[in-house]
Amino acid sequence: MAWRGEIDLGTPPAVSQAMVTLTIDGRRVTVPEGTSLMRAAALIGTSIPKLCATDSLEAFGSCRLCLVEIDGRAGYPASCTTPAAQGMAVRTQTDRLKQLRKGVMELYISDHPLDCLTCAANGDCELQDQAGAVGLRAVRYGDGANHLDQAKDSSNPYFDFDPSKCIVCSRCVRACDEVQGTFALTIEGMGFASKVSPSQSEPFFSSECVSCGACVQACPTATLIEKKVAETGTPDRFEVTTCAYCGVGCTFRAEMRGEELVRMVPWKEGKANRGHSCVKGRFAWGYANHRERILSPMIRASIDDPWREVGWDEAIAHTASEFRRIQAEHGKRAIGGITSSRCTNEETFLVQKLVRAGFGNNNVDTCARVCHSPTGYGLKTAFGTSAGTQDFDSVMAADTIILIGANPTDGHPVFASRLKQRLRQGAKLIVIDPRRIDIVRSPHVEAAHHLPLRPGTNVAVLTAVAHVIVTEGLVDEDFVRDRCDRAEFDDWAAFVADPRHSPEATESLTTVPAESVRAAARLYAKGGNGAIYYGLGVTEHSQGSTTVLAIANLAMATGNLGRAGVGVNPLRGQNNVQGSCDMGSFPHELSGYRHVSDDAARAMFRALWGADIDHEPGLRIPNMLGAAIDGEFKALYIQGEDILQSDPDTRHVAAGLAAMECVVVQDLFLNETANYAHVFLPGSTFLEKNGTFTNAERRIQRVRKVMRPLNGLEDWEITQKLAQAIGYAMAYDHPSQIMDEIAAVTPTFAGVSYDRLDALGSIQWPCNDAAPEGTPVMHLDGFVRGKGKFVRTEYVATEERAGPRFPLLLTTGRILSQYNVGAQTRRTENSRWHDEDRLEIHPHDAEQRGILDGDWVKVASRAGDTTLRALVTDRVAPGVVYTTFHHPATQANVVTTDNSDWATNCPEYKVTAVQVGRSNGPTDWQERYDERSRRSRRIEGVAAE
Amino acid sequence: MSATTDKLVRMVNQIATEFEGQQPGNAVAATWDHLWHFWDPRMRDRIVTHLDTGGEGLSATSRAAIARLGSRAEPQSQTRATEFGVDADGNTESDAG
Amino acid sequence: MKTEDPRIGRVRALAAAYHAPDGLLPLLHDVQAAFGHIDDIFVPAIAEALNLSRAEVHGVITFYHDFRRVPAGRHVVRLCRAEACQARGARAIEAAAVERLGVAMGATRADGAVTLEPVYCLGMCATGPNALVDGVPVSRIDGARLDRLAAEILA
Amino acid sequence: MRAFVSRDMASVGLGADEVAAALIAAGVEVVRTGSRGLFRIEPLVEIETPDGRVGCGPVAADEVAAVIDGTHRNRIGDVAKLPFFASQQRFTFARCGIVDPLSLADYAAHGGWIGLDRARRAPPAEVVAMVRESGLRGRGGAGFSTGIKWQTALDAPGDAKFIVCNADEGDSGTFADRMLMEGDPFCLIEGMAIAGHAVGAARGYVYIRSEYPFAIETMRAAIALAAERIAPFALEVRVGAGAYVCGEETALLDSIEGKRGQVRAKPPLPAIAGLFGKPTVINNVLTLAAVPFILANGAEAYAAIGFGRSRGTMPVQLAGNVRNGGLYEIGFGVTLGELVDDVGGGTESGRPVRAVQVGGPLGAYFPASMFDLPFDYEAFAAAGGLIGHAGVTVFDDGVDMMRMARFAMEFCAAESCGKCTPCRIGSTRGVETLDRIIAGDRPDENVALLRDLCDTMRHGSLCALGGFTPFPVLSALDHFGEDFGAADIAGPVE
Repeated sequence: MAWRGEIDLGTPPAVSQAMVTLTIDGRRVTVPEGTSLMRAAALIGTSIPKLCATDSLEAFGSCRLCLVEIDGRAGYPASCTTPAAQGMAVRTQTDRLKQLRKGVMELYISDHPLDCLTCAANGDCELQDQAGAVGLRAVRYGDGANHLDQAKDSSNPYFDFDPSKCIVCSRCVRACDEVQGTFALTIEGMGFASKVSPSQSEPFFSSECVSCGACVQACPTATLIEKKVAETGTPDRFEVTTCAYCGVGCTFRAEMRGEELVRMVPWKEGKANRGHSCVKGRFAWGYANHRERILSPMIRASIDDPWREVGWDEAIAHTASEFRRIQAEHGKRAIGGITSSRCTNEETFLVQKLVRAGFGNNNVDTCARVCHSPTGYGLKTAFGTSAGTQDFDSVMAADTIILIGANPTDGHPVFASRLKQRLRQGAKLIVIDPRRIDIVRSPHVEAAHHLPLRPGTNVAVLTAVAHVIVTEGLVDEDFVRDRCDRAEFDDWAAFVADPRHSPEATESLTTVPAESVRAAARLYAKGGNGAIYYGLGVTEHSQGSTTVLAIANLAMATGNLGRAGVGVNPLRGQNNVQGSCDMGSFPHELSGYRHVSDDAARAMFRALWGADIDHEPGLRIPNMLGAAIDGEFKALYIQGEDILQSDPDTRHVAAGLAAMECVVVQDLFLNETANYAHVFLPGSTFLEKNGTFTNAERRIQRVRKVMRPLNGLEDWEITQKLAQAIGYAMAYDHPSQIMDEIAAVTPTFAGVSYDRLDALGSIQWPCNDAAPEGTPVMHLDGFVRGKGKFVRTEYVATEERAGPRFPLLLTTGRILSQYNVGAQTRRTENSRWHDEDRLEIHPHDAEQRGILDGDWVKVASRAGDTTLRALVTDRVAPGVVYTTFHHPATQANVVTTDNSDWATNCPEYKVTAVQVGRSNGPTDWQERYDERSRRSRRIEGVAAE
Repeated sequence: MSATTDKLVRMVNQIATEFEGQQPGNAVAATWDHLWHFWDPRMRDRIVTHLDTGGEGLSATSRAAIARLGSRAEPQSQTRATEFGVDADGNTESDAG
Repeated sequence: MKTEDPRIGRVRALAAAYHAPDGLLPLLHDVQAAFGHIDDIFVPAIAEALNLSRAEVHGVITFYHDFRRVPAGRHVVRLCRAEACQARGARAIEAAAVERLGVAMGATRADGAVTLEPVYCLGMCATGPNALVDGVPVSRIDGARLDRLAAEILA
Repeated sequence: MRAFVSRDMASVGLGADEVAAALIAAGVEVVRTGSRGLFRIEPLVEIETPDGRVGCGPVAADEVAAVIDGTHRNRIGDVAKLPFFASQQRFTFARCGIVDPLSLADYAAHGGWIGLDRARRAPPAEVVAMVRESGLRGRGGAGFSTGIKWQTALDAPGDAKFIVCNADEGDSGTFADRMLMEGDPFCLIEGMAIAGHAVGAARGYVYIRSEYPFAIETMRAAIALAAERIAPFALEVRVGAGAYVCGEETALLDSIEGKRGQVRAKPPLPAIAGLFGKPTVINNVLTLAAVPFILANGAEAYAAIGFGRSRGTMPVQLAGNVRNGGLYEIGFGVTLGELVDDVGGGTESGRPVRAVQVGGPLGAYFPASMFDLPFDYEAFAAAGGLIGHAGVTVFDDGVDMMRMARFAMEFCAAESCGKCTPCRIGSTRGVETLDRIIAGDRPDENVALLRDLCDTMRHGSLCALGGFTPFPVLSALDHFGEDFGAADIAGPVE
């Protein structure tokens, strides 16, 4: 689409339903009450000059350019801060107004460099535009005091801050406050000396700034501008696409000059991010042309040999022949595939189709296994559908928010910003997390209750909350009567009412004060709209599914379902983990959630796909590796996943992979799993493909190709070639055709097509005849599938118990700047914020072991050990330690055990009994591993780095 | 006992314990239903063989459930998580987990 | 961890009396009263106590004339510069004060003896030229009174 | 023997503490009061005698003996009979200078709390009606009807409401707020308690500028003493930090909220969404201090005095080069000339009066030719000026009006909050342009530029600081063109 700036209506939309009618320059216009005159004028094509106003921020009224005249009112009110009123007669263009605007602009330009032609914002600067619009022809003030000598701050890797061009409109400060909620910017000083100041006049990089880019987007001049724009010049076209990082699913305008991506700017019409972004989506897309990216296929006979670059045909043919050989020698079920939660719906669908129809077995699984599979199991059991019940907008109508097992300011930053907005409006927050995560207390936000529970005791805490709700008569009787299964509720109510589930009885186990549990329960039950948001801190436990059931119980018992502001909301980790599940990536079910044992379903797919479908469930990832060790599983096609780094019990994964004869990795870089691969097929980034992602609120959004794939093929094309090579015909020309097939077999996708996605911008499934435009909030007037079901949630302690040998409990998580295994973000400037994983340890535990902040420490569990540097902090409770797994060097998952969720085998990352002690450097396992991966990355003819 | 079998024993005991908590008196049927719907044939065969060769380490509920698994009959669904059929109005459950 | 400046602990103690953001100005007045100025290193503790960002606290400190980020002289003379005092000869007194006290307006003497600052009106507009000398009002300032003042301050 | 000596900051500046100490040393019981408000006779000592108080002033510390034995050269007798005081109508300042500011008994004995008790017996709407009928308008300078403001706050929904007293009296030439807070603090407290009852506010703040240490100390003590009497209404003092702009009501609210004192855009009006976003009544000290009289004596008694739409009395402050500088509370309608020449007695220097600035640093300069102007909001506005906080600053013929015009821009540049462009950048450009005129650099061009700049500031600025700075600048240019030496200086004041 040809480049054009987004229309800026100047002020946010009014919320009122009442309408008012007025005339502007003689033309009638009707707008909601409370709409500014500026916005009303813009809606009928009259753009009143403005500089401090922009429709993502509240009206501020400081530049004074937008003055208008109103009949019957003295003076020249600012149109941005004057709401439209019934019968007003407004004039936006009079001689007096022209004179005043010229006077204001003359003052602006008297303190502004006149270097437009060489300025980074040349052609894309509101000051430049408005100077033209008001017809400024001279500045008569001569050389007076000015800010032209201000030093430029280039400390942030992605954008420059040049105060000499600042017009002190405060849009940056307000964006940081109102949109992002970090309050990292202020105006220092007063009067003429006023100056934008990060924190205490520090360089942006070392200030409180989290580099979300909102200020750069809000800045009307070149003061805050992307370095890439300064380098390349302004963009000339754009495509709207969806970010490939977390499950929020922010949509962006990818702005390009020719084929070169210049910048990613959040798309205002994006319904998930509403025009906001975080450092990853906004800036960390440079990995697409990072030097370590592999662009041509490679094969090797043994994983000890160096790689050999080959052409696509040879690589595909070699892979196909190996797969056929192995199936011939070891049976049809000796090979399988893993779909990626970071590839598109279309690509995931194709991989599981290749396995079921091409390989003829059901050995396909997805990394969703390792994050939210308990969500699917739990919500399907309770509500009949297994996805989050609300849309992200819904948080703005919540009065009480429970956040359990999630750290949104790091893991889902744009959602966190909207949550903080709501909290600043007065909503109450309850945080249930072993760590004092940032949102418990950060500027202008403070949790009403923080329940710092012992890791692994979620079920006990939530059952205690349920105990309070039932025994203190806080149940929403009407909701339960009308919409839930009565018998099951009565059974459940009796169960939780048992004194052994009381907060007092469980306090010694959970370490959470009973009174806090009671207060939190009362607030959630009676504090207005109650919404529960949860993440991997709920699912990645041995009772992950049970915890999801407990959450569902609370929502049903208090009637917090079926309207805006409430609900059970899984914060899914990756950009398409929801989609990869919807596409049927699990071994036991076909796409459309039909169990493989269902003869009718298999008949339908045989007719559609022209191939017999195995009637038995396939192997899950942990069981594929187990079978490989047992010599029964020989080949694996892995698309866009690095199971060696992301899956638990790394030694077991390594052993499993090493036992296979043909491991095929399709990814952007030689990841850790590729150390054990025989074929490497270079993948394409989200910038180089068409497709769709489905975010955590079930919103299907388009990914649009911005540039030709550097590796030559989009990922779905690779899978298609592989299918053809093993003799299974696939002939798609464009992903839209794949989506049409998905819609045909997936009831909740029935109404989805690329045309409709382009028309509506995005669709939240289910989208079918009953809901042609999708379903923002589910279960509106009743549960989709019959009644809500209550399930008893008995606490069962995990086998991972702290004991004399392993006295501390390790839990894991994420940090803002890095993403998942860091494959992408480590290859961008983001590493300057977080270049190594650190072990957070409480001062008491550190002191006991003679550990100082920054020391090298060894973390050992019954599964293995690794070393990393300590970070002494009281953010974690005594007895609890914490780390992230973004950097392969630390191999955090060597330590995590093979414990997992009873229902879905989702690994228990969040609880591992460990011992921590001083260490003098990497363990020998790490050294052997580093040596091994260095040797494994050798490519014939390419100098090793 | 191979590592894999040991892992399967721990898995089935974990499932059995959970259903003893969730559905007292119906844990055997629920465990059987779960294994039938979610385990791969090799895993099912391996655990049945293990039961036939003494079933070391298996809990009582696990033993009863695996016994039924061996009978190759198809279990009645004991929880909505194992209901995969299409209901009257063409809607299927979505199991995005 | 390098040891923390002991004054920061005392700032935290002062801050404990305030909980919400509207406690910022009262707290800054308390801190300046206790230490004579508000050192940049106090800002994190102040921000933490009121759950504000360091940027917000810095923005407030640098906005108001009263708050100093560096210590003042041993004595502080705030000479009124407003119209009523000008009508009674304040301009001449200001020039004389600069000369007698040996310090520019708005600055602190090199030896730290005195800080001379303008103030716009002390509310004694019929008996100027006026000044606040270490918080004590001094009116009808003339050459003689300035001499006595300089003698006391520079003794 | 009992003597009364003022503890007012201006009196102390003139040596009142030393006089009091000397009296005490001489065995006299000394009661410290506020100031009566005529600074020529301070430090004033009033000795209590069977037939009333006998005043002597000004008195030096070493002359107390003469005061005690009645032979002091500056013996006045009954101070109240001085023409300066006799011709006043002290509705608000009746007790100031007479009572011990921190004596609840003194306050009650002089008519204190009658207004509050009467108000609390009446429904809130009735109290608001009385204030409206009294014709009381904002004494801070805006002149907005106090009754209507209170009615808006009473009608506005809100789970909490606030009463805020604007005691940031930063205008040069004004000290009435300071005098009242130091001399009769319970009067202000009573007025705020009445306002609290009238609009349903349980909490009030008094925002006092940091340049008034005495007023801060006295108000805090008085609030503590009166806490029980005004409960459940609760008051708290908040101290400013040297920013003149915080005299603007919304900047003041931001300052109380712990923020930079930047001016908010309106709407919303503070009466609807003010402090912490709740309905808030913001009034000046003098406005709130006038309320007890109205409730005690009825709206008609207050409305009977005045001129045109300006009802009731205005505590005028005579300042600068004036013989009888001080506090002169009088009904509206008195002329500027009567105030400066008759009441003020002309200049202290004995030189002829050349210019008078009314309304502080943002007020216009008036030449003697305009002394027939009656003290009335509308009349002053029509004459291109404003009453403001009723500070009247007198200059003799030694004044250089071009320098005063420059000072107006300099003051605006020093105190601009920096939010809006016309004031942030305009004030600095104004000083630079006037410097060019002073240096004789292209005076015609630069005077024309100055007028354009004033037009941009006057109509573009977000608040009165940038918006009214053109009043002193243009009035100096138009009424005292001779000081500017420029040929073409004519031009109306808009």
